[in-house]
Formats: sequence, C-alpha cells, structure tokens
Amino acid sequence: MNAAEHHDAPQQGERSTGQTVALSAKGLSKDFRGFRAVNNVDLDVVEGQIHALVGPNGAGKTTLFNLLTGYIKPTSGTITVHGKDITGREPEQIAHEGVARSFQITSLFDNLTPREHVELGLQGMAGGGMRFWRSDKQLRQYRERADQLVDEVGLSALADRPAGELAYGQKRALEMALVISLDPTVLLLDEPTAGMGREDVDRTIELVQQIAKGRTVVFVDHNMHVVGSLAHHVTVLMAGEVLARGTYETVRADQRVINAYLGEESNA
Amino acid sequence: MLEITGLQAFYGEAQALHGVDLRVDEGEVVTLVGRNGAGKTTLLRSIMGLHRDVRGSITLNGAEITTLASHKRARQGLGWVQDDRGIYASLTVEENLTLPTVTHPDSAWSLSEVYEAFPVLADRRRAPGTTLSGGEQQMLAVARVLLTGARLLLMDEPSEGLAPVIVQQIRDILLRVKEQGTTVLLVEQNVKFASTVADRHYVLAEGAVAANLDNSEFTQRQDELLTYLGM
Amino acid sequence: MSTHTAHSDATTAPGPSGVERVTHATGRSWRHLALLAAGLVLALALPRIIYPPVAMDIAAWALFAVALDLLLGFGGLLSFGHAAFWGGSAYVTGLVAINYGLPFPLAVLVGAVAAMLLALPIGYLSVRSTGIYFAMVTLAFAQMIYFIANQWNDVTGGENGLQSVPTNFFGIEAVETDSFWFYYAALPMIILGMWIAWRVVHSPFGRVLVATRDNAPRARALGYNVEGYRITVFVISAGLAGLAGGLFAISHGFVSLQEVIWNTSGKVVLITVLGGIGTLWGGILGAIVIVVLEDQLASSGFEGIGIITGTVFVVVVLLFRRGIWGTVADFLARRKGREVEGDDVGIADEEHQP
Amino acid sequence: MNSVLQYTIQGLATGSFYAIAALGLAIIFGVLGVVNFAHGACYMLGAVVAAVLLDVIGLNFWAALIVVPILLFIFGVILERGLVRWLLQLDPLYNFLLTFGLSLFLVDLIKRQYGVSGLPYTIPDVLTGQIIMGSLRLPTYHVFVFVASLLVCLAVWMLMTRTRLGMIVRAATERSELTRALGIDVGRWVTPVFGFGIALAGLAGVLAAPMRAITADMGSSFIIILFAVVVIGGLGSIVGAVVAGFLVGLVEAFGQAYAPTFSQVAIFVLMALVILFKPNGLFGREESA
Amino acid sequence: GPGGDGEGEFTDGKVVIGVLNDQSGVYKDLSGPNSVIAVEMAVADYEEEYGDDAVIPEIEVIDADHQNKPDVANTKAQEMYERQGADIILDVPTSSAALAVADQANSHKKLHFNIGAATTELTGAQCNPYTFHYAYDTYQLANGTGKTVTENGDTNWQIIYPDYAFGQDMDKSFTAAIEAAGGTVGGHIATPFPNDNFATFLTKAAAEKPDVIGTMQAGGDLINLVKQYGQAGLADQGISLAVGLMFITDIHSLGVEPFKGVTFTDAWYWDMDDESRAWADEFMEETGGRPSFAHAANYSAAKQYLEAVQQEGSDDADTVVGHLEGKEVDDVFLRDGKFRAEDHRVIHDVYLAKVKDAADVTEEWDYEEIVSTIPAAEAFRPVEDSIAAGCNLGD
Ligand SMILES: Nc1ncnc2c1ncn2[C@@H]1O[C@H](COP(=O)(O)OP(=O)(O)OP(=O)(O)O)[C@@H](O)[C@H]1O
Ligand SMILES: Nc1ncnc2c1ncn2[C@@H]1O[C@H](COP(=O)(O)OP(=O)(O)OP(=O)(O)O)[C@@H](O)[C@H]1O
Ligand SMILES: [Mg+2]
Ligand SMILES: [Mg+2]
Repeated sequence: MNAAEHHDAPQQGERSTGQTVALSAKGLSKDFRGFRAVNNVDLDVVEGQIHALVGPNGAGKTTLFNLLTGYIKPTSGTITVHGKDITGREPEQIAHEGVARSFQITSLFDNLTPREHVELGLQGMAGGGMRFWRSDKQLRQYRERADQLVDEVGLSALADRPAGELAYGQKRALEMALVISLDPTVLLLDEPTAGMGREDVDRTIELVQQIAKGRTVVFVDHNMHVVGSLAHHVTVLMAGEVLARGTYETVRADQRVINAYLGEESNA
Repeated sequence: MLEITGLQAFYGEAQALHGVDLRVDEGEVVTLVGRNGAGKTTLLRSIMGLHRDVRGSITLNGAEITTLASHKRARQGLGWVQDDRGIYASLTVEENLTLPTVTHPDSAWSLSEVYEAFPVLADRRRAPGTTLSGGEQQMLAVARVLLTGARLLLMDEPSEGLAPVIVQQIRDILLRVKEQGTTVLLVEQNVKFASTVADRHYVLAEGAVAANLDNSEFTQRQDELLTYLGM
Repeated sequence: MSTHTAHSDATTAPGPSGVERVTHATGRSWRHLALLAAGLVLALALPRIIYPPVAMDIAAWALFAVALDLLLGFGGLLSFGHAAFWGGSAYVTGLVAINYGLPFPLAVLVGAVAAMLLALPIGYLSVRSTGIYFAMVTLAFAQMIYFIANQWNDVTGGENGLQSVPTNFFGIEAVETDSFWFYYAALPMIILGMWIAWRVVHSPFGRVLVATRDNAPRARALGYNVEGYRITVFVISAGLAGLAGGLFAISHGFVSLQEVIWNTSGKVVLITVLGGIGTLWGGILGAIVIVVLEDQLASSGFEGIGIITGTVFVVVVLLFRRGIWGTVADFLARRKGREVEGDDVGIADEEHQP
Repeated sequence: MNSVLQYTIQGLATGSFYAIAALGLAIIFGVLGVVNFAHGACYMLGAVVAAVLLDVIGLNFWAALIVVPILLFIFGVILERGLVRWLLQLDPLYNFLLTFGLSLFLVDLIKRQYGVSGLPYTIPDVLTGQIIMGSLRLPTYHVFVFVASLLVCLAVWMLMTRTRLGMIVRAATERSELTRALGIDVGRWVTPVFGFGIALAGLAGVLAAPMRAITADMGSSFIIILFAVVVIGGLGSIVGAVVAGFLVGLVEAFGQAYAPTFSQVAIFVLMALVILFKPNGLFGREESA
Repeated sequence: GPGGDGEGEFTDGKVVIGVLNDQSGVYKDLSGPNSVIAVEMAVADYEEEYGDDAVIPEIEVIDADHQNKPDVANTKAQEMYERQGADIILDVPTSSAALAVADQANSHKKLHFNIGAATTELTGAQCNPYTFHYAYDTYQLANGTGKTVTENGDTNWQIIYPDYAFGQDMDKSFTAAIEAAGGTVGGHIATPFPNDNFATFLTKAAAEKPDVIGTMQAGGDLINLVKQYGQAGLADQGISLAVGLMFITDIHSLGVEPFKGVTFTDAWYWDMDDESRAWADEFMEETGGRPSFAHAANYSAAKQYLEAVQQEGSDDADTVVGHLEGKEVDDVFLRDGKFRAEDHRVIHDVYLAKVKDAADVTEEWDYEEIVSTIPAAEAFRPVEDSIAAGCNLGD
C-alpha cells in the first residue's frame, strides 16, 4: 500500500517531539455496494493542530468525515479519539467524546432561531436534554453564552429569526456557532467557507483560528487561500487513498498533487 | 436575446428583487456577481419560471415569457444549472444525462462528447446519481444541460465547491460553449473565474443592478468592487 | 421518507407538523390562563351538557388524542398503531380490576405502566424508521397485538371480550354506580395526563424533541441520541394513551377487541388531525366533535358512518390542515393583525423537501 | 412432499395478489411519494366492480380483466386530479391521511350500496377444476393467477426501468421543479401514473374475485398486510414489492400449514426481523449518512 | 284475560322497545334495519289484536346502530334504559356487544331479549335475571348439524374452525355432538380470524380423506372458504361440506351455486309452512325481501313481550320476567317454544336445512330445503349443562 510509504516521515518527526495524537484512523475503508469510496486510509491528527483535508471532488473527504463521526460505519479499519477506540459508535456518542462536526450542505433546524440553536448545542454537551419533567426555562441558563456565540459569528441582529429565513452565508455562520457551542476538543469542518463572499471567508478564517486555540481542527476546503492561511498540516486524498501529506508548502510543491488536484492554480 | 425590465420578486411579504433591468445579447457570456443574498439565485429562478411570485417583464428573443410554464421556457432554449446541482437519486448517471428534452439538436452535445470531457461520469454511468461526490454532481449538472443544446444557459455558481482542476475544466467547457455561440448568464462568486470567461458583468446589490461593467473595467475596479460589495 | 430520497447529508424527516415553535412567551400568559380557565369550566360542565357516559368517552378520547399529538406534533412520528397501547392498557386495567378489585385509579395506573412496557419493544423497532414508514410499521405491530388479543382467549376473553369490569372507588357508591359522578372521579386522571403532556412539551426534552423532528442528523451531531428521544416520547405517549384506555375500560365496564383493532388507531389520528396537529390541545376539540358525531349518527338511522367520518377526514386534510385549533388560532392572530410568524400553534403547510 | 408443493403453489397464488397490489402501491409511492392507504379499498373496488358488471351487463371474467382496471384507472385519475394533487407539495403524511379517510368513505359507500354479505362471482369453465399430476391436485385457478401475475409484474418492471417513460416518471417524482426546467411536462405524467397504480390494485381485485369473498371489507386487512409487504421489500422498490409479495404469500401458506394460529403473526414477525436488520427493507436503498 | 280491564301500571305512561343492532356492519343484512321493521310489525299486530282492550297506552320503538362495537352498544343501551325509557332491548348481534348489553340490563333491572348473538355465555356464566336468549346459539347449531349429519351417514369428520372464542366453542360443541351420534372427528384445524385464504387448510383436511368437512367459519370468512372448497374440487372427491353457522342472507348474496349441497342448521325458514309463509309475505310487503330467522325472532320477541305486558297489565321488569319464566308458547317463530326459567334459554324447534340445487330454485329467496326438524327439547343445551357452566338464577 503506497499510502503507507510516504506518510510516515513527517508524522514520525512530530511524534518524536512529544506531540500526542488527538484523532487517528488506521486502515479505514468504506465500500458502497462494491464501490470503494475510502481505501485503507491512515490518518493521525496531532493535538492542537489545524489539519486540512484536500483532494479532488469525489476523493472521499466527506465520506471520511462521515466515517470519523459515526454517520456511516467503516467496512474495515479503526478510529480512535485521544487513544480511545470509537469505531462503530453512534454519532451522538462520538460527539460526547468531544468530536464535533459541521456539514458540507447546511443542516439546521429551520424552525429554531440562531439563539435556540446554540442553546440546544450547549445543552447537548451539558446533558439534561432528557429531563422531560423539568421546565424549559432551564435553558435560560445558557442564554448568556448563547448570545455571545451568536454575536461572535456576526448574527446577533438575526438572533431571533427562524433559521429557515436566513441567507446561505448566514446559515454557514450559524453552522460554525453551533459547532463551537459543543465546546469540542476535536472539530471537523466540512467546507466551512463554501459559498461565502470574501469578507465572510476572511472572518471565518479568523474565527477558525480563534476557536482552534487549544483544540484540534480538521477541515475540508477547496479554497487554497483558506487552506494556506489555516492549515499546519495537509493531507491530500485522491480516489479514496492518501496521495500526499505534509505542510501546505510541501504539499503544494508535490508534483503528484499539482497534477491531480491543483493544476495551474499552484503557479498563480 | 434576453431582456429583463423592472423585475421584482417576492417571498411572501419580503421582496428579494427590487426592479432589475438587464439584457444579454446573443452569443455573450455575462456574469452576475454580488454578495450572498443579493438575489442572484432568485433572478435565475425567475427567468426559468421557477419563482413565480414576480412583477415586471422578461422577454426571450423578443417574446414575452413572464407567465410561461417552465417546461415551455426550457423548450424555447433556456437551460438551467441549479445551485444545489439537482441530481436525481433515483436515476443513474446516464439517465440523469439523457433525461432532459433535447431542444436544439444542432447545438446539443452528444453523449460521447460529454463522456470525453468528463471521464469520471463515464466511469460511473450506471451509478445512482447522488452517489457521486459534490463535485462530480456539479459536473453532471453542467454536462446535462449541454446535452439539451440550450441556447441560453443559466448557471448558478457552477464552480462552487469544486477542486481547482475541475474549475479549470468547467471554465474550458464554458469557453468551448461560448465558441459555439451559446449565450450564458452565469452567477459567480469566484471573481477570477468570472473575469476569464465573461464579456460583461452585472453587479447585483440588494436586489437591483448596481453596475454593468465590461471585462476591463471589471478587472480594473476589482479590488474596489471586492471591498464595496464584500465579495 | 428518507429512504425514498436518500441523497443529502441531511435526510430530514419533517413530520406534518412544523412551525410549532416552543416559544418562551411573555405577556401572553394571561391568554393562556384564560384558555386554561375556559378549559376547566368546559371539563366540569361537560356531563351536564352531554350524556355523562358520552362525556366520559370524550374525556378519554381527548387524552388519547393529546398523547398521540405529543408523538406526532412534537416528535414528528405518526403512529397508526396507538390502539395497541390504549387497548393493551384497557385489558390490563380490566384484568387487574376484576382479579384484584383494586380501586380504579390504581388499576388504570397499572394499565398505563403495562402500556409503557409494551411500547418499549415496539418503539425500539419502530423508531428506526420515520415518516410513512413509521406509520406503516406501527400499524403492523398493532395488528399483531390485535391478533394476539384475539387468540389469547383465556386471558382476554377473545371475541366476547372481558365482561363485568368493576368500578371500585373506595366504596363510594355514587361513583361506583352513577356515570355522572364517575366522570368527576376520573377527571383528575385525565387532567393529570394532559398536564404530563404539557410538561413534556415545555421541557428541555421537548425542545430537543422538536429539533430531532426537524433535523435528526444534526441533532445527532449535537450529541443527542435521537433514537433515545424518540423511544422516550413513544413510551410516554403510550403511557398516556394507556391512561386513557384504562379509564375507558372502567367507564364501560368491559374491554373488547374493538380497543385494539386498527380502526381505533385510525380514529384517534382523525381526532388529532381534526383538532390540529402540533397544537397539543386540539385533540380535545377533535374528540368532542367526533365522539358526539358518532353518537348522533348511531341513533340517526344513517347507515354507513364511515361515509361521514371519511368525508370529514378528507375535508380536514384538504382544507383545514391546521385543524380546528390551528385554524381558529390563526384567524384570531390575523384579526389582531399580528404576524403569523412564530405562532405557537398549528401545523405547517411547508413544502416537503425531497 | 406433495403437500409442500401444494402449499407452495397456494402461497404463490396468494402472493400474486400481494405482489400486484404492492407493485401499484410502490409505483404510486415512487412517483408521487404518496402511500395510498386506499389501496385496499381499490382492490376491493376491483372485485366489486367485476361482480357488479357481471351481474348487470354479464361482463365475463376475461373482459373484466381488461375493463375493470381501465375503470379503476379512470377512478384513479379523478382521485388524483380532485384530491391527491393538492397535497403533493406537502409532507407525504398528508396524503396518507387523505387516502385513509377516502378508504373509510369507499368501504362504507360500498356497504350501503351492495350490502355486507358479499357478491356472487363465477369464472369461465376453463379455469375451474384442478390440474392433476400424479397424486397432486392443483386448482387450475391458482396456477393461472400465479402465472398471470408474474407476467404483469415483469411487464411493469420493464416499463419502469427500461423505458424513457419510466425514467421520466422516476425523475418527476424526485424533483418535479427541476424536471420541468429540463423541458419535461411533469404534470402530464403524474396523473396517469397514479391511475396506473390504482388500476393494478383493481386488477388484483379482479383476480381475487373468484376465490375471495367479495365484500366491502375485503380490503381492510389486505391493506395492512400490503404495508407489511412494502416494508419488507423496501418502500418504493419495485422489485422489492414483487419479491416481498410472493414471499409473504409463502410465509402465509406455510405458516397456515404448520403453525396456523400464528400464520398472521408470522408475517409481522418477519417484518420485525427485516426492520431490525435492514431498516430500509430487503431492497430498500442504503441511506447516505 | 286479566289484561282486559283497562289501565295498568306503566313507568312513564308508555312502553318503549329498543332495537339495538348492527345497521352498517356484517350483521346488517341478517338483522339490521329490517329487524326494526319486524318489531314495528309486531307492535302493529298487537294493537290490531287487542284494539281497545290494549292496556298499553302508547308503544314506542326506538333503534340504534351499535356498529358491532361493544362500547357503542354499551353506551347506547345505557342511554336507552336511562334516558329514552326503554323497557326492553331486542336483537344485539355480536357476542361482546350482547354481553355488554346484558350487563346493562342487569344493572338497570330492565329487560333484554337477545336474538342476534350466538354465545352460550348468555345462558351460562354471564346469565342474569333480566336477559333471555331467544333465537339460537352455538350449542344448538352444533347439535343440529353435527348430530344430524353424522346420523345420516357421514361419520368421519374434519373440523376447520376460526381460532377465537366463537370458533373454539363451536369446535367443542360439534365434536361432542358428533361423537355422541357415533361419529369421529379426525382433525381439528384452527385457522386465523379473520382470514381470507383457506386453501392450505382445505388441503390439510382433505389429505385425511374425511366424509365431511365441518366449517365453523362465518360471514366473509365462510364465503372465502366455500369458494376455495369449490376450487379445490373436494366435492368431486366425495368430501362434502357442513357449515356451522350460516344465514339465508349469505346464500342470497352469493347465490346457491357455491353452496351446492351444503347442510346447516337454521333456527327458522320463511318457506317452511303456511304460517311462516304468510308472515313472510307481510314482511316482504314492508321490506321488499324475505325475512331471516333473526327478523322473525325479533317479531316474535316483541310480540311475546307485549303479550306478557298485556297479561300482567304492567311493564315492571320483574313482573314480566315472572310471567314469562316457564311459559310455553307457540307463534310464527317459536314452535313448541318455552321460556326456560332456570337459565332463560328460550327453546323451540330448529331445522336441519340443505341448500337447494340451482335447478330447484323457483323464486328469489327459495334456497333451503328442510331435511329434518330437531325438536325443541333436543335442540338446545340441557339445563344441567347451563347450570354447570355457571348460570345461577335459582334465587
Ligand atoms: N425561500 C425563501 N424565503 C424567504 N426569503 C428568501 C428565500 N430564498 C431567498 N430568500 C431571500 O431572498 C434574498 C435573495 O436570495 P438569493 O438566494 O437569491 O441570493 P443569492 O444572491 O443567490 O445568494 P447566495 O450567493 O448566498 O446564493 C435573500 O435575502 C434571501 O434571504
Ligand atoms: N452513499 C453513497 N453511496 C455510494 N457512493 C457514495 C456514497 N457517498 C459517496 N459515494 C461516493 O464516494 C466517493 C467519495 O465521495 P465524497 O462525497 O466523500 O467526496 P468528497 O471528497 O467529499 O468530494 P467533494 O469535494 O466533491 O464534496 C464519490 O465517488 C461518491 O460518488
Ligand atoms: Mg464533500
Ligand atoms: Mg444563490
């Protein structure tokens, strides 16, 4: 398996400096009715780093995300978070292990306001959602923190509008707020800037940088500007397999990556 | 070819378009830029007859089409690539491609031409449409409309979420389409992409046309536009 | 639903409900109080207006409908098999009353607990699906319960039913023999059941429930065990249905297969839809209309009650999807010139996202 | 051994009704996203109309096989135009409820009109009697029903998967707005497809008429079994509907032979097992995450 | 008679007869609206017969549809007794509904004559002082058909019965009757209920090569079974079919063809003699159809009740019951009839009937041929057995 060959070098180096691995996948594969979307992928995400996952369309990035967060079950391979095996767990259990994700296609509760979204996220982590005998005034305890988060992503003016009425960019922002509300140790962001204007993109970059402090982030993005400004480490996927890994600079100089993915833009 | 005057569009009580005036001539490639929520998608959907809560006038080749049913507009040569791609889960890739009515056989691409341009699609022709990745679906959506031979393509952010190589591929295809004399109205956020394919640019802000620039003006004023429009 | 078009990351399964936004209303509490008072007055006056056994039927069906709406309107799950719990509890209540002579409130509670136990495995299997799939699966399971009740002769009395279920009430004869007084003895349990439903909706649990209804995968990503919530609400709903079914059994003094047959599941759905999905209290109005209508039709000499109830169903679904409660609330809101946006009642006419 | 063969044929004959009717249910669901609760009532109408036409104008069985489905097709068209269409844009549960109300209406209407004790029906002599092979006696009619329904299922499957019409129909189901924008007049197809699905239910009814009691209630428990069939097969799966239809027929026959008391429960146990291990049914699509 | 002298005692100045039955479900044809008409005929006949001598100031007939739902029956019965002043409720098919109404009769101390239901519980464990069981029951059906068919030479039986209370009851009663008559039951095949597919069961039964298959199915299930019996060609193999419970309305709706040669027990047949035919003609004028035994029984029950009231000059339930207990009567329905005091079973002659060949049918509703008459004393469950089953009216 050629993926194994060119992956060990940088990783070994990092490990020897005493950094711990927050999220790790070993030999992960997924078949969809005979079609192998993810093939024997090894991935180690070092704690505290921002890790980008890039690759051509259909490389298997979203599928990998879905595997890591339990939305689909791997055909083979194992996944660990902070050393704990979570293979085959349900999404909500993985969330409780401190792994939060956003969705490539916006996925919100159309009838809830941004504030209610965030309250829901805060409660999800704090537990207590099952308390059907208590009053929902309980949720007020999260109000302050919720307003703060909504403000951080620039939605305070819209805090009380149902999410269904927001424009796309605003929804993406809310998506971010929701992910942060889970206060995760590991964050998986699927194309956080897709469909955003430049101003929003820059704000999102800032936001990601800010929330990445003390956290581990894995994200997918096609915007090389975003990848370049954020990622400490890049893994390039191609046809379900790892094509290359390393820093942004090493990866973008890799000829295979240029051929398969970046094309002429790398010279631009 | 396409002429729009005083177009207003509504979502219930909210107004998304506040009197858009715009024209696209035969053979032109025109982009529509503007920040999120400016109303670009709404405009395209209104032209296509999918958003019907509108006032104003839309004419195609001089004929009023404001109230025409959308399948009839399609038959008059309008082709639409929707922003969320619109791929059928219950159809295979090939069925997705062959589904639309071929309206202008002379300008229509053939299936083999499409497969040549997008080899991925050929590989997965028997797979259900939505098992393709986001980017593959985008290619499928573009390819599909090429097969109909539509004379005026309405494309809503075809480069969104695509890998740079694929974006280049789409751009090449657009250039090829343009060469064939097909007219294109393109919604685009990617300014660089827009400036390499288009002749003219409409800047949409808050539901109205804020500027109509040709390519050189557009490139010149790019930075100003970017900050002004927040793109 | 999601199986039909499984194409996006978010295979949401919206129930027919929709805009029920559990609002934290301020300043509207006086309206709620007025409504509550009106409801209580109605509940107290009912057996004076309507023949007491019929009034009792209304109360039981109303609670049954509220239980169903808890599941349908807030969990987005349409159960077409709730008769299993209403009837299951009725049988258990009847058996307990006959064999142990418990005072009826206790017997009914035992019945309700039994319904909840029954709901556990059925719920476990059913909540794996949503939308229409869920409706069909629950219907099929209820039919299974029906077959069992029919065949388990020695216990259920089969076709003959359980006859002579006693009404024991601490030796208070008025309640035990007079349906007028029985109504007042049973009413607190009905109100208790409704209060539980209200509590559940307006709890942190209720909030999450609505979220799982609107977008289950997303709720999962927020760390919520969606199936867990669905099973929980299913079991609570079954318990409340059981409470209603047990009271019904006591008030009639017998239990028959009628309580577990699928038409009973259909009837409670009709009542709920007529009252207004996602309104919680709509079922009360629905129960008044349907129970009285059926009672009248039974003595009217009109053959073919289904022609009327079927028509009512069709008309409501076509023209008054928000049900009586929703339509009235809507109308009042409009008249007051208020925006209907964010209203706390009614069902959505939202487009179904494929 | 003999009896096993005999039970198999009986199971397949019963399964024929399930398969054809479930096919109609699956197609309607596939195209309109509607689960037609009135499908049992339409099956009943098929049998009742056949019986009434025999009585009133002497329409024989062979003619009924053609005429009755056509009449039900028309009925379906009216139903779609008049009622179902108005709810297509909404959550599919609304049409489920609508058709539920409709089935209450239809059943009691037929009761009022034709009583409750059932209607008589006779079939051509060719189909009476038994095919005798050694010690095996197979009712001719059972064999006929099985073969006929197999052909119908095959034809429908080809129509849906191999023709452009089938493709349009599937596309329109899924994204009617986009399909219009691709130049296809969707509205033209929805109605006939609904009618077609109803006609299949009617056909099942005609086929059932000679061996079942023709009463207003004949569809009431049928529809519930039908639901179990589509849940087992996978809702919206055409192949699933047919395979599960025959499968349930066999389960019923063998259940009756070896554990009669539990034969009906057996169907639901099968269903429970299927949803336990394959929540989307045997042929349902795997959900994407 | 004692009633001749004018005014009697009447609770509210009138006698109210409630007819509570199924007007929209499976028993609609058997009893249904036509039972109400039969009762009205009885009232008219009473008024005509006594004219000015009638003691009852006013007679009112009310009716309701219980839709075969026991809870509706229960509420309606309660309403009839309490609100509408019913003195007696008639008919009430469907066992569960019947038992519920009997219970209401008992607690209201008002009368109930049950006609439409078949359960022997009404004269067994659930019997009560205010309820009489009038027309037929499972024991009588089994005894009639099982015994007579066996005695006629078909001794080797297979029984197919629906696996619920009624069917199990019938299976037991039939077996007892057959064995008492010297026959054997080779197999008891339980089937689900309701069920529309009997092919497998018939195959199983036929495999044992019996003389006769006895089916305890009723209604739609019976029709299913009869059709599938025809298709399986069992008649050609010399296996005949005896039916536990069948009504003339079943034959009417399907025609005689499918039932060719089937034997069953009927409590009464409209064309059995001149008296019955005369009444059936009257009935036909009113309704356009011929009466089922249930219609005749409703007529008879109303008539006998009014007669008793007339005799006693009172509608007091205890008085009427006292009058009826042990009374022997003969009317168009009750031949050699008697109101048994011990268990409130009303006994009378019943008949073993055979469905006519199509060629022998001369007019509409001409479907049955009476094979033999089973005398009242033999037709019903002996009193000892009722008491053994738990009936205790002896106080
Ligand atoms: N279904 C809807 N209901 C209400 N308002 C809507 C709806 N869809 C869009 N809008 C509003 O109409 C305006 C224009 O939206 P539109 O989608 O056309 O913008 P856009 O320019 O395409 O934005 P983007 O770049 O994010 O795609 C926005 O303010 C949006 O909030
Ligand atoms: N549910 C599924 N069934 C079958 N194939 C699938 C399914 N989901 C994804 N695939 C296939 O797996 C491959 C990887 O898809 P994935 O969505 O992970 O790509 P991606 O890297 O996220 O691409 P993009 O950047 O375009 O979103 C694609 O070829 C896709 O067709
Ligand atoms: Mg992706
Ligand atoms: Mg847009």
